[in-house]
Amino acid sequence: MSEILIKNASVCDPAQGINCETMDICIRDGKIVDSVSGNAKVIDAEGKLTMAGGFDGHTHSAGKINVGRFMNPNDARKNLVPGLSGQVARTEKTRAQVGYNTPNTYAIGYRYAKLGYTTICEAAIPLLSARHTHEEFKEIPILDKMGLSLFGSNWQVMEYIRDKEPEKLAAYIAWGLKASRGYGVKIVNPGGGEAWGWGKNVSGLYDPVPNFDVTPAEILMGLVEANERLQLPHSVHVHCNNLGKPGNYATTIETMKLFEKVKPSRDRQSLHVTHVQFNAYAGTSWRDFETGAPMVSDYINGADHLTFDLGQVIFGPAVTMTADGPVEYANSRMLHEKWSNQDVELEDASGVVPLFYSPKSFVNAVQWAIGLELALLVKDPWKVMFTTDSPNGGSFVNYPEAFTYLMSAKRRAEVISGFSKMALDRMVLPGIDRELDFYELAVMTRSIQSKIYSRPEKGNLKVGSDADIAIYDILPGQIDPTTEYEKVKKAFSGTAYTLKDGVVVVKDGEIEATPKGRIYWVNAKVPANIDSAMQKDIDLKFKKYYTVSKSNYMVEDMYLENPVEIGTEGVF
Amino acid sequence: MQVVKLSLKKANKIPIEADNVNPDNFAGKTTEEIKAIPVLYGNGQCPLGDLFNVEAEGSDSVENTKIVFEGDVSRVKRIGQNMSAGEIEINGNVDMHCGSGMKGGKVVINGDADSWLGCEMAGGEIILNGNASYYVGAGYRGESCGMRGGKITVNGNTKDYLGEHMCGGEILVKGDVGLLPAISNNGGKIVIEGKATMPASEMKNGTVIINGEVSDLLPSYKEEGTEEVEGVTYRKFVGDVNVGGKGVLLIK
Amino acid sequence: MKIKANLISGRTADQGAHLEAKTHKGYFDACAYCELNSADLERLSASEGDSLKVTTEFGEVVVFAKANEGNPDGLAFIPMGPWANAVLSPDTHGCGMPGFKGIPAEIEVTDEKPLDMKSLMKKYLED
Amino acid sequence: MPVIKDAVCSLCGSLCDDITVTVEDNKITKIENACILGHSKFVGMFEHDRIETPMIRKDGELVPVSYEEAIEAAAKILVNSRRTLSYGWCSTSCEAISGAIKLAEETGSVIDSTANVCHGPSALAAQEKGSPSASLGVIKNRADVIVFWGCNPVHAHPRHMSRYSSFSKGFFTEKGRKARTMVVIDVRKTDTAKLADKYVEIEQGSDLLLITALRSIVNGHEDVIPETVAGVPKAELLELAETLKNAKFVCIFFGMGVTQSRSKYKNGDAVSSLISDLNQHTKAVMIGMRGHYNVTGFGQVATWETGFPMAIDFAKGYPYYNPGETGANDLLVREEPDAAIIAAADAGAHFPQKAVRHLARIPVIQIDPYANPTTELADVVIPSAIVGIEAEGTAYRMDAISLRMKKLIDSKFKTDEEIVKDLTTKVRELKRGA
Repeated sequence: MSEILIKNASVCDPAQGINCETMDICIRDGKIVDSVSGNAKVIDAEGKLTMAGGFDGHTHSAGKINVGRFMNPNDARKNLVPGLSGQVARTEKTRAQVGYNTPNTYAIGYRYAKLGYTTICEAAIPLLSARHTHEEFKEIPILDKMGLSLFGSNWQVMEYIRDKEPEKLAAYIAWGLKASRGYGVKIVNPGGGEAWGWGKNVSGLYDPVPNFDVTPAEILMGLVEANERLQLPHSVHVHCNNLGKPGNYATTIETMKLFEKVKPSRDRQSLHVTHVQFNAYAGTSWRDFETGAPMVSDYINGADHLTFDLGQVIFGPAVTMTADGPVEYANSRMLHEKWSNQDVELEDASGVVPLFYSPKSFVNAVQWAIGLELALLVKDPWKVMFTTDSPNGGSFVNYPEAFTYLMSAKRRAEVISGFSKMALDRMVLPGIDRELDFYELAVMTRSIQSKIYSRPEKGNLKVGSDADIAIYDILPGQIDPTTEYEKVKKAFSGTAYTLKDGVVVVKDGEIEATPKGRIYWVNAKVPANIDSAMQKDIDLKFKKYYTVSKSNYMVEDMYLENPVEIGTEGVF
Repeated sequence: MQVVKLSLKKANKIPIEADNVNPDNFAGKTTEEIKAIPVLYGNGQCPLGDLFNVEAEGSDSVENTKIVFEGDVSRVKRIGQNMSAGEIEINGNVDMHCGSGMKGGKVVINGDADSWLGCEMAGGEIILNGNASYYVGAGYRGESCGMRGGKITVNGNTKDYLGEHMCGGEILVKGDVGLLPAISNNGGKIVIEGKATMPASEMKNGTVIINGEVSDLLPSYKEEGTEEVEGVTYRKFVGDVNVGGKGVLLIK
Repeated sequence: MKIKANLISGRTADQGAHLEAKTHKGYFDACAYCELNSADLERLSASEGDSLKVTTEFGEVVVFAKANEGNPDGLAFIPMGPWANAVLSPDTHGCGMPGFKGIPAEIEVTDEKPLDMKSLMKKYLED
Repeated sequence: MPVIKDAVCSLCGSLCDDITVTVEDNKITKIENACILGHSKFVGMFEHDRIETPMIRKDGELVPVSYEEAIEAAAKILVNSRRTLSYGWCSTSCEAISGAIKLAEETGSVIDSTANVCHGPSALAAQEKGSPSASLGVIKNRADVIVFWGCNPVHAHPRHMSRYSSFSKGFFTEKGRKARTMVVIDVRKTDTAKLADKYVEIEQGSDLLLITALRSIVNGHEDVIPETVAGVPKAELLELAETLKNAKFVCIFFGMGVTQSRSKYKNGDAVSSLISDLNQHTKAVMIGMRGHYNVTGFGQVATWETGFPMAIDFAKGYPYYNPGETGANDLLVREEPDAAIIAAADAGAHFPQKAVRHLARIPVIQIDPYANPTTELADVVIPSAIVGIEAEGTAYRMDAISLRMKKLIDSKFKTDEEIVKDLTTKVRELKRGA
């Protein structure tokens, strides 16, 4: 039995409505408890902001990121955020580290932990190469992990939707999650991945997918039906059509509206829209490009069925990586950048392109503003998950920098002062004076994730929750984040303590211990007769079209370290 | 003026990484202090003085510091890396990455240089009185910009990929070069007195002048008449058409 | 009679099938030969099975002659393996890859016999 | 009599996973679906020269010792080395590779894979231009124009054409070979070329000229093309470019003819650009024909663990990468290493003479199931179980799809994974002692 007493912490825990109150936290065997014995190890947290461990709900940290590493060996030496990037020699406690946007697996674990983050959700697992994602998960120390499996251009999915077989579709989703050991349903540019199989794209929700006679809207509605039928812990997680195109805000709102009538099967949103920054563009071309954030925010303020995340841009080098194959090809041609592509048979596409966000580029400046506008114009922080879609908008190691933008209008004005007039004319950010407080920041970085992913033991400090705790050397009330943003950045860049399951993993910004995290995956129950009917269909797919055997397709148990199987009951 | 003389105590096969060996790091230091500067030798560090005889005379600013290598240092890498001023003279062959990332000052090599001479150089001057190997004035793996300023003069020959990804500065080669000089470059000027093969592939911008024989001119250049440079008439090629290039390739 | 040739190396099915049987004669048979087209063999006055000495800037090796009509004139092919490597280029061209293809070579008929794998390697150990 | 289905063939980068294996008395007696190479691997293994016991060279001769003695001798070599080269790790599992990388990190070694002499330039090419690719099933289901450039699958990947490419049938390619155009570009008429609809013979070493010409044509600049390029008449080039542009889906498979010939990685770099250009007209991708069954896996594991796919130098304690400087042959030719581990690959057979001569001069530790030329040079020889037959583990197909290799029969030999682990433990022990 191991016990820890965190004394006199300045606790900020929105899940319990606690806003920076001084209190003790008791830990026993990795869980938060009511009280501990006198033998408990004491951590003095007086004067320190204490929150639940951060939870990055949408990050590219395992699988596709390896393509990014592979094609960008020059990223290894980039040290743009000292202490959280670049080359670091091995020590007795830690493996060697490299990288900035595409760090090696060890660096990902250490650096998230230094930021006080303890859980991540990989945003895209192609079913066929899921084993690879899990192999990388295994080498990411400290963090708990989960991943979202891609279903948006999957042949079997599209056929079941076209043939109106909702039960088999649900059975297939359940099987796909099991095969890939995924946690939820990710839909990227629905139908676009299949169109990209022929070098094309779909243009919107009602543009039929070539050869499959379904529309993106039908794919979305089919998959959300299956998602709710299976009572999955997470809602569908949607990367909208037309990403990265001027004028796409309309598609985004249209997509959100599609879900208004969907009844969620659990106490959570029925739709999560991801990296909305990339999907909130107005204008008709890059010439008259401008922010669409006000329109999108207006809609979200009046809706209560959805959540979203930002995809905030960070100036400097980034690496875009997405299952949206056509978008990456377009990026590479427009920016004259190197381009990797990986179409996945019968399932999806993907691409990787490095780029550079420059404050001197009016497009990049407006993109930067849009992310912040979304965060600040949407009134209820319980709808907003903070992300940079790392490393698409920028590397996660810049989160502390981004927090200062959210918390300080003065800081934003400083950045904005470097923009061109053209950029300023295309954004509304300069007119926004809202400044988030620590409580709202905690909502966006840990509390909402608990709710969005139905993980009640995460993202809060309730008795019974996992003792994943971040203690920052900063005291709300003693400092003013609207002016002392450098202190905010410093405190969030390296915790005084990070605890993972009650183990001190970071102390004074340095790695103390590197325990292995868990893997969460969902096993949704489906009636045997429906399952076996579905299996017959996919057997045919394997026989005729896949190049791997079905028996070699499923990710085996040995790839999951500390697996946590989340069972759900399908409703048929 | 401060002059520091270095000579290897013993010839080595395992390379020494001398990225600490430059005027910036030596200026104002005594012989003993210089001997204590750590260098990497294989997988371990050791003081410079364990591997080199060191003799420092005088004490002065970086600008007025000169480092002289006596004898072969063909397994000492990164001499003069990132130097900002002062001078390095090498009387012998030198290993890879000499003058890499240098920003100012001067490096004179009286011998041959191994690959990546003046790689990612931003300023200053390198004079090589011998032959160079691969990637003179090039960039690091995956980077889109190599040499961006300064001047490299090679009085002998070089091998392949001269000035790869060059974005600025000037390279002059008195002898022949190997395959693909000026590949993927995006600025700067390269003059080759001798022979070259497949020059200026994917050049976006910049000027390449070749006085010697050119083999295997790539089928991605438009011939656009002639141009006269310093009294010499050259055939003028513009390209590379496949990257919408505005580079100018002048061939005798 | 000597001819000048452009030497390349590469995989063959037979070489691949003996990857894990390199001590066997089958491997020797699969790798210790040089393919030329019959016109080139004729110029050498060599028949299949004759010993050929292949000499390059980097060494020399004795292998058997083999005809392959797919080869254009002056192109010599030796399957990848220790025999080919006795004469291929160690220069890694700044990118790590030795010269396994496109090596200028001289080829002539010889009375010497190709060394078996162990004898070839022994030479390196003794030198 | 156990019959194991869907076994993964651990020979070439095609990693066929539909092999049926019959095992009798811990011996493989029958194998179905495998090609000649796979057959040799699975059935031939009982005739091949296994290394029967760990050995240490004493007075010029390899003499049998125990695993413990061999591991200790190997560990001593590593601890006393200032620059160890760890090479190979491609005919083994990702789990063993991961262990080897950890060992290299702890000992400040340089670790490199067989990509050094194979598709290393393809990685360098991807680092210039990216790697526009697809899984093999995409080709099977969609490609109507298939180009084999500088590769000879009939010999090197015998089932490739029937499972994944020319002869396979898929969703949009029901007619199989009949509805596909097969182009072969090579310097000699190989057995693969004999099956092609269009064979383009080029002058050896002039691949880059040809690729550049194709790009110029595809990009609308045919006026800059001279009458012949790379020995190919302009008319033929125009026709080839038309074939590519008018395709519904093009895949260029490329091999060592592209990676090893004159312009090395700049060839792959240009193919990548050609693919990008072709996508203005059609859909096109490229796939490297990887040799060792898990050389792709080495690249994957090394990339996520160190940031780099090969040629990783840990001398500084963190990974540094620069093929041309830190590649296995770069080091050996410069006579840098003072010790080497050669595992699951055969440097003795596949490196140029000059590199092999340096190996002959330094202490060499070999880890391999089979005796081969490297054994002749080795000072410590540690036999291992055959991965994919006697040991399980992960491998990556040439298109970066990972598969779980099965253990089919029992073995008295330690696995690569165990050997690396033991060696690491011993190294730590010796270091602590020192």
